[in-house]
Amino acid sequence: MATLHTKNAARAMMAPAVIVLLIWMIVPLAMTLYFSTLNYTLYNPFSTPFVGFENYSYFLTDPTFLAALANTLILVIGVLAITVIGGVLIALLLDQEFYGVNIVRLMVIAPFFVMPTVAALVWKNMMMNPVYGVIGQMLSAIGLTPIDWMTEVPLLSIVIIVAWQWLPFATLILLTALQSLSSDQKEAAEMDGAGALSIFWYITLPHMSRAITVVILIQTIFLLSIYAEILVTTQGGPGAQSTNITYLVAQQATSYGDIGAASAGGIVAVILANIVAIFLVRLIGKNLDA
Amino acid sequence: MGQIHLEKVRKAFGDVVIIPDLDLKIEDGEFVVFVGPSGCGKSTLLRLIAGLEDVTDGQIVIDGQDATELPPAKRGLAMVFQSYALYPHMSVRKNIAFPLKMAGMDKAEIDKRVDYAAKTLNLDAYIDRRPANLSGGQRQRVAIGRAIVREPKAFLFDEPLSNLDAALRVGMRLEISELHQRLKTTMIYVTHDQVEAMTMADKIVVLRAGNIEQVGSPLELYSHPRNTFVAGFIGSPKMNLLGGAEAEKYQAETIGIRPEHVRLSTTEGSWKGTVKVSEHLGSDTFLHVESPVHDEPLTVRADGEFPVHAGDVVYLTPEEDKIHRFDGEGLAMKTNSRAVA
Amino acid sequence: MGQIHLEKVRKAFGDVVIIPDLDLKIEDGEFVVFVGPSGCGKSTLLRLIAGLEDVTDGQIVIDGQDATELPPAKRGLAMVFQSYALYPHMSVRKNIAFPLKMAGMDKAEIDKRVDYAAKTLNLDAYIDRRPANLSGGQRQRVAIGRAIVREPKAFLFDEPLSNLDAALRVGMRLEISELHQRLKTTMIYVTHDQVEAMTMADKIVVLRAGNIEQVGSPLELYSHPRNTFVAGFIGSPKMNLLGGAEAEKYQAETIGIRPEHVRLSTTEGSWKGTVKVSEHLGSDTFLHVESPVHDEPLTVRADGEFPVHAGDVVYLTPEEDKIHRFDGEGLAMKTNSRAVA
Amino acid sequence: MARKVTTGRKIGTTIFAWFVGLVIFFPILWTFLTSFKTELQAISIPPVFVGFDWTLENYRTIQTQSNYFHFMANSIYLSLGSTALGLIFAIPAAWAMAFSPTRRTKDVLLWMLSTKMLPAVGVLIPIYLLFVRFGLLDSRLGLIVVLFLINLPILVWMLYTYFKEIPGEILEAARMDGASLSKEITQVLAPMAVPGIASTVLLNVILSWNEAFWTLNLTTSNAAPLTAFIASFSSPQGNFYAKLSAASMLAIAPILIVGWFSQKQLVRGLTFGAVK
Amino acid sequence: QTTLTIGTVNNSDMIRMQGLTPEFEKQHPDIKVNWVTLEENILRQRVTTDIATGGGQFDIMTIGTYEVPIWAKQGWLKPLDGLGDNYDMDDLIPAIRSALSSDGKLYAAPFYAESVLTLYRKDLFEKAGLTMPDKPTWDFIAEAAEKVTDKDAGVYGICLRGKPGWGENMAFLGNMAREFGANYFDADWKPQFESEGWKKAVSLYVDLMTKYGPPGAASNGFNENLQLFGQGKCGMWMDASVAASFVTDPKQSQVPDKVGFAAAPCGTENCPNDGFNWLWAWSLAIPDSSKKADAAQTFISWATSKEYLDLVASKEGWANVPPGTRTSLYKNSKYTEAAPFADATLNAIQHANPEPTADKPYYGLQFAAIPEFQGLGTAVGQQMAAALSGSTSVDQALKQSQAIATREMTRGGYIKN
Ligand SMILES: Nc1ncnc2c1ncn2[C@@H]1O[C@H](COP(=O)(O)OP(=O)(O)OP(=O)(O)O)[C@@H](O)[C@H]1O
Ligand SMILES: Nc1ncnc2c1ncn2[C@@H]1O[C@H](COP(=O)(O)OP(=O)(O)OP(=O)(O)O)[C@@H](O)[C@H]1O
Ligand SMILES: [Mg+2]
Ligand SMILES: [Mg+2]
Repeated sequence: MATLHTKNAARAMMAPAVIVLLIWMIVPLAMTLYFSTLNYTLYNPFSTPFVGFENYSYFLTDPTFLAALANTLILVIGVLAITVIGGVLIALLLDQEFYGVNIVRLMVIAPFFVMPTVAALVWKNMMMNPVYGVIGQMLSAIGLTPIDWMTEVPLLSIVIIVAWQWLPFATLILLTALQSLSSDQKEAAEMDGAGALSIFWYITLPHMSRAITVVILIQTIFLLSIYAEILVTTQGGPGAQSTNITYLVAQQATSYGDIGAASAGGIVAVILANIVAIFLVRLIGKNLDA
Repeated sequence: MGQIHLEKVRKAFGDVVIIPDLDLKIEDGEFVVFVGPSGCGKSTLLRLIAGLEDVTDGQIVIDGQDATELPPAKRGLAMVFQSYALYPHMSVRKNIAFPLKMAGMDKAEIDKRVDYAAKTLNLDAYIDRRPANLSGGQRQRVAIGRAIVREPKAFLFDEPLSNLDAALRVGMRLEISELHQRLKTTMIYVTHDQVEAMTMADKIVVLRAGNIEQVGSPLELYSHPRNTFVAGFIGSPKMNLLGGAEAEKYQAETIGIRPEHVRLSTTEGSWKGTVKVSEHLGSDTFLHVESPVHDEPLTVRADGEFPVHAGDVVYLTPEEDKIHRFDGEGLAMKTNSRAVA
Repeated sequence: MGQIHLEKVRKAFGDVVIIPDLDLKIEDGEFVVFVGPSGCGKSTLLRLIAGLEDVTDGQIVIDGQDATELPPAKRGLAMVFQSYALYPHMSVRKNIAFPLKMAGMDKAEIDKRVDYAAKTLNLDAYIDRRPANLSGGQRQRVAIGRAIVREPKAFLFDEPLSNLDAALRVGMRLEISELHQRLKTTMIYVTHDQVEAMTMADKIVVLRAGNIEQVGSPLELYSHPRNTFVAGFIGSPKMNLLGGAEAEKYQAETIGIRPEHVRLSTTEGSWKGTVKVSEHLGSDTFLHVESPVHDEPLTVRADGEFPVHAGDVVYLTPEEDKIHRFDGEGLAMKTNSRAVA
Repeated sequence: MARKVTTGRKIGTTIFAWFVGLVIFFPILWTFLTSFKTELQAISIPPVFVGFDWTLENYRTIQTQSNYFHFMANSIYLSLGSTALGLIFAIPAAWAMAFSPTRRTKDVLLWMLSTKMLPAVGVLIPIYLLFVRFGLLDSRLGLIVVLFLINLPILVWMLYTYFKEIPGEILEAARMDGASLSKEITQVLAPMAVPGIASTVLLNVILSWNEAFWTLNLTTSNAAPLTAFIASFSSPQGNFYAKLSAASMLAIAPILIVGWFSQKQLVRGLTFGAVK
Repeated sequence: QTTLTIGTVNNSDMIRMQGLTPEFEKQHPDIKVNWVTLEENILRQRVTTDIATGGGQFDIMTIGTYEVPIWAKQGWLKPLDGLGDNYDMDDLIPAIRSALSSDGKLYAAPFYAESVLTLYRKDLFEKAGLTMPDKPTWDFIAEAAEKVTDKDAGVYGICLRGKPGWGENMAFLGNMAREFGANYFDADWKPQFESEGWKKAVSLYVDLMTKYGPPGAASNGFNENLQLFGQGKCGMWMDASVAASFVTDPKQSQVPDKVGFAAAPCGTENCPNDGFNWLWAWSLAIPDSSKKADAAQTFISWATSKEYLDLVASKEGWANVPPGTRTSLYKNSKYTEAAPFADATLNAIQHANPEPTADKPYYGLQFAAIPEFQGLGTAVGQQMAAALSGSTSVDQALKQSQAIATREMTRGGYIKN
């Protein structure tokens, strides 16, 4: 597979994708970097004096910045935990023999097709509303006080909504992984005297580790930039309890109209994302030989 | 101990009967080889014994105790899979230790046994590697290691060498034979390799479509095949089976003569023929000879180099006393009577 | 035409030199087999000839024309891959027609050629099936069909039979040999199967670590191995190689004797030994005998059944004129002189 | 496969699995039911499940208020357009990565994925300004390009992992058979990878369909897809649960149905080479 | 033919207007109207981005009294000087007209306007033996809230906005703080959140809502409260005057005939504007970038005219005409009969005066018409919601708010240091 000819061809074939992505990354990034040094607000776009690092110090000293950072991590980790653990369990369930397995499968994967905004609207209004929401009404029906999700546990609410959307994704990948486990290995373990739990722990779970890594990688990419769900439900509040970095940046742009600060925030977010990326690459390096 | 008796064992997948009523006694310490064409039920039978499949009917008795309903783990058998089924995420040590860990054995004892097994199988040097970093032969040994640490009542092997290359296969074959001599544990071994079956077995079980065609020692099967199926199946290259006039000479429906039991000459003999293909291995020469006595070419083996080539005329003389006679149903006939001709 | 000359061909992957300076002349119409241990560079060499890899240095001359820089498609060679590399989404017909279509041949001519190839290879019945619905042997034939329709200058085969089971392998081996006899096209064939190499080749090229150890006809290699490596590599079971006192008797550093060239007796002979393992195939008996003359067991073959078993004492007598002598560098020595003793 | 599952156990599993499935599916089911209620029934306490007067009123209202089919057509254009464009770029790139890998292939792949980590809002204004400059605002073309770019990394990765499964020997065989590079890709690789490409297409269509940031910010009406449609029903003044439900159902129904019908494909492709 | 693209919020009056466009197109066959209806937040984000970057996507934008002065000052809006002779600009309620004008030129035409009202349940008041005064005080409200509350029956004494946002809870709280005599900023643009008035207002608000409010009040906005009130779960509700038409509509409400209307409550002796500290008008404006300004003016003229009111009345009944923009509407007996809340609404709007005063440097009542207010107000709103949900104390929330606001105002260059 490796003559000079094919190597050159390969380079040429890769070039278009790499180039467009490079442009897509560099042009806005350069503009963002440039804007991040200007005092540029949407309400006065004509006078944009150069202010150096002021936007950065403004963004980084934002009293909600640290909270947003923490929330971002909680959001990502929380959703990952729910989807991976839930995904494994549901995958195990779907791998069993039972009546209507196909229908249950369809029901389980359905949330994956729902737009994030719709998911957030439906959950916020029809599930989690303390008075009209189904959850609230069910709690009332059994004599409990309904939880006011969006104010009492705003971050958890968002984690739940996002996890609901991503659970099918995790489930599908993990199910495929599960089904690809050779029956030989399970049988060998059975012959070796392992019970169902031991088989799961020593054989099945390690077998799925690669799939789990992929789930983590892909989801992290999407979870770092959660925005619509927050906008629709809590708008980052109460206080900054459910503000993540992305939302914080968005707020600079949309509610303050402060493009300078938003750009600085964007750059900060890119740096943070890259730190996460490096971490992820470390994590998956051995598990994902590309 | 490792006595395994199958009594009227029957296995059907849905409506398809794979094994119809099979009886088989395997005595303690025997090396039993199952052979048979692909799909005849060898693996299924092994899996029934292991407990990885339920029998549809009948009983499996291990050491005098009914094991039909026992789960695999409780039968005290160890299995070596064709794919080896090593645990890819565990080191060699952990792989071998796994059954012991599952049995709840204490750490020190496990280590002792694993080390011993590893030494026996020459695996010490690789003990911390993962299976992915081992060669085929080494993997095979790990699979065996995992089986022997448990000191099982019997070993079950399902075509354990079929994934190895020819040279390695010879080596591993000898290793398994030696292992059997050393451990004296019952072994049940599935293969479709002639040489393995002949060289390793104390007892060969020839299966066809779930039925036992013949059970016996390798040489018994070689010298006295019970029917044409076994005759054709055991021995390589295959026995030449002739019908028609030649068979009638021997008052049989079919006669069989092995390639190594035909004398070759370029000048004279019973059957005249033309060489279609000649294969010169140095140590042997195989000739595929077209002859009026049979519509398919006859295979003949000569020791050493026999310098004939495609198109040459040769004469073949079967060794009279090595001729096998079969009746209309393909069953072997008692004595090898001389040709009347 | 199909003359292929490799001149000072060198191949390195990065810093690792796989093939250091190799010269080889393959004449038109020859059936050349490359053998050698795994990883020695057989496939690499074949791929260099095919143009699927660039040479690091040197020239590949096909029919007198420098092809070193030509892309695979322009070299006029056809390759049959180990995995067959059939196009799974195309029918047998389309698979075979593909190279012709790529060459821009017109429809009618393509059909004619494909039909002819399919008939030749007995593929007519499957012509509209997809590869997935074919057996291993049939797939193999399709791969060959795809190669022959192009009427290439030479065929390249990379272990084409290694994915088939033993029985099928024998059949396909014969088919390829016949094909060669019929087409008389140059064929280069990679294998690690002794029997294939010996039976099919006009000329065997033995490779070790990218170097040619010996080139010659199968019987030449069998009878006159140039060195201990070739001696040990050609022939199955392997030649016994002995050093020390026994070798000195023959004024050599090492002597070699093939298992089939040792006479066996239970009563008398040159070397006394104990049977370690005995393998009774019916047609042959292989003994692994431990003897003071050598620290590893000696392998001996007896024709037919030789009724000894592990632990029995046997006597071995090498056939004097079949003894190979090697010097300190492992090179064969001219004449087989008698033992002095 | 090996041994029998007892009927009792199977029934137990069935009940439990259905329960889990229904819990997960419930929000969608509830939305579906609500979309057929009147506004007052939609917020009635206790909630009614099926015993209400099913009405199509909400759907009718929605259709008179905004032209659903216009939005849907745009969603289709955008998701298919960006996917088609994506394939044109991704297939060659994935071919190169899978069949002529270098030491940097993995880095390039991860770099591509990392471009997806840019927070979109951070670059909204730059992109908006560029769109103004090039007159791409509210044009399908502009959005197709943006959606194509944001999904390209995923596309390349999926195809790459899929192509890697295809034995290189087959492509070499094609090369020996005289196929040019473009024939090698279009006549051998692509047809063989059809299942993989199909699932890639499917995932990309879903992601594009559901993309709600750029589609909202860069369109006005001509190119506005269903995400904009939903934005006009998400919390108007007054009671809106029933109408919101109906609009939600309309927005997700096409992709949900497509997804359900082709879930096998989706599952196969989604694994991103996670499963060997 | 000209096609106008109109960006608008998805409020019911606008949707009704959208439904009536064919009438307009019939009258003006050369003009086609293309509606872009979006949820309020998204619309605001879209139009702001568009107008600030000169995107030119819209010919008419629906904006409020907050944006008009700011955008007019930037020169982003076209003055509406071609509305036609029949338009009768003098008929616009003066407070509204002044809120939408800059330097005497009208920059946006009001489509509907609102102030704040106290809505209450007459039946529950009767049962509790209470009478709602014309001008209630917060003391009375607190007392009434306590008496009306009956949590077992699912009735909460008072419903107020809690959802964070400058146009959500801050609209109400800004208003309430003013009723206690406090502003957002002092004459030097120093934020005033730690002043007495704010403390009193917010403490009372949190206190009332915790004791007598519905669950989840911190996420209740206009709609949630409307639902609650419509289902008879609220004793009182102070909110935008448009609420009146919804709660009296039998299709949307289960208590259409049990609602009473009163002025917004007062916290201090002489509260400014008689407590009516809220003025909002959704208005139609033309961005300077529009190339179809003439057609756009034609449309605006139609949509905000008296004739349009008649048209709605003829199709949907008088109760449904967009309120609060024209004096003549409130002189129309057909309207006042059909809309029991008409007087209260007019009264509220007429009393709301958004002009700057000596101690209030900004334009606007429940908001300050400066660009920074949107972000600042929302951030402060988040603090208030946090206080309401109990995750922080009122003092702490106000202190935080003060800090946030000071930071923003300093960055905006209002506060010099
Ligand atoms: N789970 C199953 N369900 C249905 N049929 C099965 C199942 N397992 C095996 N069979 C069938 O039973 C028959 C015997 O299969 P088995 O694997 O035992 O053959 P085998 O002798 O091991 O063949 P091979 O030499 O190819 O391994 C085959 O026809 C096979 O198709
Ligand atoms: N693309 C490559 N990059 C680096 N090393 C390679 C590459 N391809 C082959 N090699 C190395 O070159 C050597 C020769 O490989 P080759 O495949 O030619 O061996 P072979 O003789 O065909 O072996 P086998 O009998 O196992 O097929 C091996 O050591 C192999 O690891
Ligand atoms: Mg089998
Ligand atoms: Mg090779």
